[in-house]
Amino acid sequence: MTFDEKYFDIGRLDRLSYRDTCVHHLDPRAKVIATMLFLITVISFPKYEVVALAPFFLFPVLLMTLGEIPVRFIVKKVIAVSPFAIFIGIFNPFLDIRPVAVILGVPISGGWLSFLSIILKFALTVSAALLLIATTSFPGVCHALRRLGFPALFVSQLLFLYRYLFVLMEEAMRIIRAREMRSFGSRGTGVKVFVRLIGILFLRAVDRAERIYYAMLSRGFQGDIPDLKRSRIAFRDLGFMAMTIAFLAVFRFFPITERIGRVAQELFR
Amino acid sequence: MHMADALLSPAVGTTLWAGTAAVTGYASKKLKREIDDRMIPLMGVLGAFIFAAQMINFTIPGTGSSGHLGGGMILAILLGPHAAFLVMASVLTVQALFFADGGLLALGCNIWNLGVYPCYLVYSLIYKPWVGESKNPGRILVASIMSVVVALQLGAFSVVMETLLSGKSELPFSTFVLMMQPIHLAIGIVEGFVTAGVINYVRSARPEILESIAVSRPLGAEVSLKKVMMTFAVLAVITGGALSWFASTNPDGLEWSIEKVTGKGELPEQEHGIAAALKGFQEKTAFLPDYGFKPAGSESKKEDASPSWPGIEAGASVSGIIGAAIVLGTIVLIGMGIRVVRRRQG
Amino acid sequence: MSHHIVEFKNVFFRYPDGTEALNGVNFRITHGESVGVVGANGAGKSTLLQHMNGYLMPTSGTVTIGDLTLTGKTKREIRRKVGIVFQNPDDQLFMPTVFDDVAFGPLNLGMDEASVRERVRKALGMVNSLALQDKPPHHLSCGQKSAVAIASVMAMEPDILAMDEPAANLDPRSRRSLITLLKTFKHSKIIASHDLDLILDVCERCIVIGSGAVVADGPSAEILSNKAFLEENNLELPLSFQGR
Amino acid sequence: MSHHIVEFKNVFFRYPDGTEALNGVNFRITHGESVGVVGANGAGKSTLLQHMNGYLMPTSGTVTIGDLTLTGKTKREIRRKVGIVFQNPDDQLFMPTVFDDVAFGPLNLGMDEASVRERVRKALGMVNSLALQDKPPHHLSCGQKSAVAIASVMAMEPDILAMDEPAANLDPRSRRSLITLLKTFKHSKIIASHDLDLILDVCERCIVIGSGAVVADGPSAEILSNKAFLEENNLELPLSFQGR
Ligand SMILES: Nc1ncnc2c1ncn2[C@@H]1O[C@H](COP(=O)(O)OP(=O)(O)OP(=O)(O)O)[C@@H](O)[C@H]1O
Ligand SMILES: Nc1ncnc2c1ncn2[C@@H]1O[C@H](COP(=O)(O)OP(=O)(O)OP(=O)(O)O)[C@@H](O)[C@H]1O
Ligand SMILES: [Mg+2]
Ligand SMILES: [Mg+2]
Repeated sequence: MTFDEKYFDIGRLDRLSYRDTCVHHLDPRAKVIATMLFLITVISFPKYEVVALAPFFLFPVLLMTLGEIPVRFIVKKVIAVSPFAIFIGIFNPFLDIRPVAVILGVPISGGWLSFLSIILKFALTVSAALLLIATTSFPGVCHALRRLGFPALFVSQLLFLYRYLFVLMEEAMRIIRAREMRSFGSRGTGVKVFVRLIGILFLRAVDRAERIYYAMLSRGFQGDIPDLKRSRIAFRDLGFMAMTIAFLAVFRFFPITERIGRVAQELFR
Repeated sequence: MHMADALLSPAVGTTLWAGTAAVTGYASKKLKREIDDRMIPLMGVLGAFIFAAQMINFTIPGTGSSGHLGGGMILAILLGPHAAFLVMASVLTVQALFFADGGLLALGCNIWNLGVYPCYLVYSLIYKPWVGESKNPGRILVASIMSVVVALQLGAFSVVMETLLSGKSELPFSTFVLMMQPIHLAIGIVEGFVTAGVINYVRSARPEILESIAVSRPLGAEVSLKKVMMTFAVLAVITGGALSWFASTNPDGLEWSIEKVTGKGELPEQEHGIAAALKGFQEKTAFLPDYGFKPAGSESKKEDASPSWPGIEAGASVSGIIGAAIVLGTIVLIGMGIRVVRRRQG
Repeated sequence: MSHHIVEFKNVFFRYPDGTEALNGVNFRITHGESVGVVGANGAGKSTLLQHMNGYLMPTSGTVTIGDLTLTGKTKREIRRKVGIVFQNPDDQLFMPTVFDDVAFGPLNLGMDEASVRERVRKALGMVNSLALQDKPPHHLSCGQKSAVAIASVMAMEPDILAMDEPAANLDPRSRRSLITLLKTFKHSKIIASHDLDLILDVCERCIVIGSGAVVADGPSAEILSNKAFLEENNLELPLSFQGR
Repeated sequence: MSHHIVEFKNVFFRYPDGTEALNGVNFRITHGESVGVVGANGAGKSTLLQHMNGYLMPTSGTVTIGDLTLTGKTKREIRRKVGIVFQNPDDQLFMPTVFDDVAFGPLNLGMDEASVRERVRKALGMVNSLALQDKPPHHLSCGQKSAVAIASVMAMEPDILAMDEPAANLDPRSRRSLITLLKTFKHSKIIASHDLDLILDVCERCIVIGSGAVVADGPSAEILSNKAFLEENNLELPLSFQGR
């Protein structure tokens, strides 16, 4: 991914989080907890499990459609970050070649199953994380973390990081462009200039932090970032949590998918 | 080398989460007591800086895609260990959330690998003792390279261990290590150069800035080796304890991969414990070609398999595949249905 | 009301790198006055403004705000009285949403939730930006950011308002509404700008800075129409005087 | 000399986040023309300028510079012809001293040392900043930075000069000398600015952008004196027309 694409990507994700849908209106805490439970549930399936993972796609699909998040955007992002997991997983089919099942006469090795399982888990976990941001907004997640007991210092720092992420990335982007404009071919883009560039960016970041600190002081800052409590857990948040937990529990502990398959098979026999 | 959720088992994931949460709490507490207010925006902005810098990373050939411009080391040198750790933790959090780099469960691992090692361990044990108050560029260069290399090696090794302990990958220990360590050696050397370059550049261009940061960093010097070692010992005990607790309640693949790590490098023969049971079970199922066509209702079978491998029976059967297809189809239909209804309303 | 007085007495300031940015600045601004600060690039305008609430402390000389002389101890109190709008709005909008940002000051003043909301509403209303309140600042345009930065300072209801180059980057209409807004602000205000037409519109008094010292101080209409004098100081007649 | 022509044909541009910044821009600038681009905040001026040397590539439509159509392949060559001065001078100055910064471009063009020095001297002289050459950019005032940023682009002797808000932080005299400088620059130039008086002084032709499209294109004197039309587009009469 190029710099611009990366930058615009987070900008886009961020903009999505300011939409106005029922999913966006849920309390951030409920969404954070639900997402964490979802992740743990998905991850807890053993390594050869494939079929039982299918129903879990309902969670991201519901968030995506009810939250009006473009499917293609999420899919593209999931694919963009997949290399590491695929790279590690792709060895399984070659290393674990014991057949564990024969389907319609074709033997299937354990390696392929576990690889497929990694891919499915990957798609589920990554899309869940992206959807958390896309439906909650970064500040929302931060406030949730704060309320869930994360240290205040860590959270306010995270908020500053988020705020200046965009400013500094834009700054970096413009510096790169300026360098590009006056570099021809590979001249001027070596490590030496690169180090200077990083150095300049660093100095500016420090200067900026100083000015921000002044701005904070001039508005009465005394060491604590104040916080207006703006959200309360409502009935619908509890409902959302309860439904998520029930859904996760049912599909984690009962092989429903397979049973559906059997019933279908019976019907068509 | 961000760890990914999909490669993790819950035991490993939650243990490292607990570990990093503990360190985060510790760092916040340390800073809160002694912090200068001006550190709060500084930390946030420098976190954003690390991001921006990592994105420029692409211009250096040979460092791979997801840049990690020795972020941890630069910050530790400039801000001191506690602040640097918090900044790294938030950088990685943003990465997990916005780029899905890693993932939320793997965040614990990633903060541990890329935050704890450089900021606490390597900074206190290598960089600080070596460089001290010295302003000698040569010394800074050598120390930076050493530090970044060691930190990355530790991080890479941890990725190997975390993956193997989770038991989702079949990669033998030795192969995996040989894959990870040398790449990170190369990356480390480049990053070490850049780290030293930036530190030296900043030192020469604006010495007053470094000093003003250093002034608001009374604790940089105060971190003693003893304390660091103690903290690590305590964390190691906690981690070990938690891991073994998880291992005993939910041995999913753990002992099997430990055996793999310590024993033979090639495909291991799994002869005992859960692994053996599993193998027997697989053999039973694998050579029954018409297994999938058995009528439904084998309730009892599912029951006895469920504690450790609830799904293996379903895992490869034809009915499982049919079921999955129906379920996925339904989900897609639900999704499209909602879209259509939405569009009508809108 | 002595607390709206600003007085610089023989103020010198040297940057750590040795640049002598202020070389004996003297002036006194009384309650309700509106003063323009003009001068060449590098004359020391921004440096001067940053002394007004102790971001920079004089190397020698004294700065008095109301009854308080600026020292390390009085800084905090002085900062409540003087609201500064910096040149770059990005430095000033540091909270994740516009609402949070504007609320930051009032919350730090220890106000209760309802009054904070009221203040925020009022301040954003002043700059016609109520609709932006849930947006994150990084999704605003340059001009919108400037407006919100002004609101975030106004929400503190400062006794004295200081602004550094507030109209740079605004389109002509936004600039015009800023001028209208500034005219309605009744407390003391100090505006540093190269936009002499804006100074002429908003400030009845004008201080000309040259090489870190006050070169002229008097009614804007008079100073800003003295062509020869202005040209000596790297300035020129306001464009509206130049005609075509 | 066809190589100084700039042509936009039905150029659309959408930022990856979905903002439609340009919606079918059409114009043609011939050799030696000097064109002002004006419009409200967020109208799309900066976006348009960034198409001139391929920092942004049109989503659809074509941009032609001289004989070359802008594509991934011709970008590099086009960048030699078109020099852009950005809105924020800080983004443009990334080397440790003013001299190094101005020398950066010529050095990358492969010139020998003596000619580089000559170029730097000439470029800095043009903006009256020779005295600053050993200073680090971060110790300059805003206006000084703008001047140096202009010099760093001038040192490359571009065929076509594009400037985004060049006068924003300049003091009136530096602004005036910039105007003089621009008048002496004989090649094609395109200037985006909110400073309508500057446009009127420097550019005989003026393009008004509104919501990413050309709303008017014609002689500056004519367009910039049409009060009703200007006000529709968030602009107003140049100050020198407004009088007192
Ligand atoms: N951080 C700094 N370190 C050293 N010198 C500085 C610093 N900031 C400004 N200066 C110098 O101090 C002098 C006054 O600068 P100042 O920023 O106050 O000028 P200004 O009147 O605001 O100019 P402008 O109109 O360009 O904004 C200039 O010579 C400038 O180079
Ligand atoms: N990086 C970006 N990502 C998304 N949208 C952008 C980006 N940059 C600009 N825009 C949007 O594109 C539109 C045109 O912006 P542009 O910067 O070209 O305006 P402008 O005419 O230069 O305004 P100004 O006078 O304030 O400089 C605006 O709506 C702006 O919000
Ligand atoms: Mg200034
Ligand atoms: Mg612009």
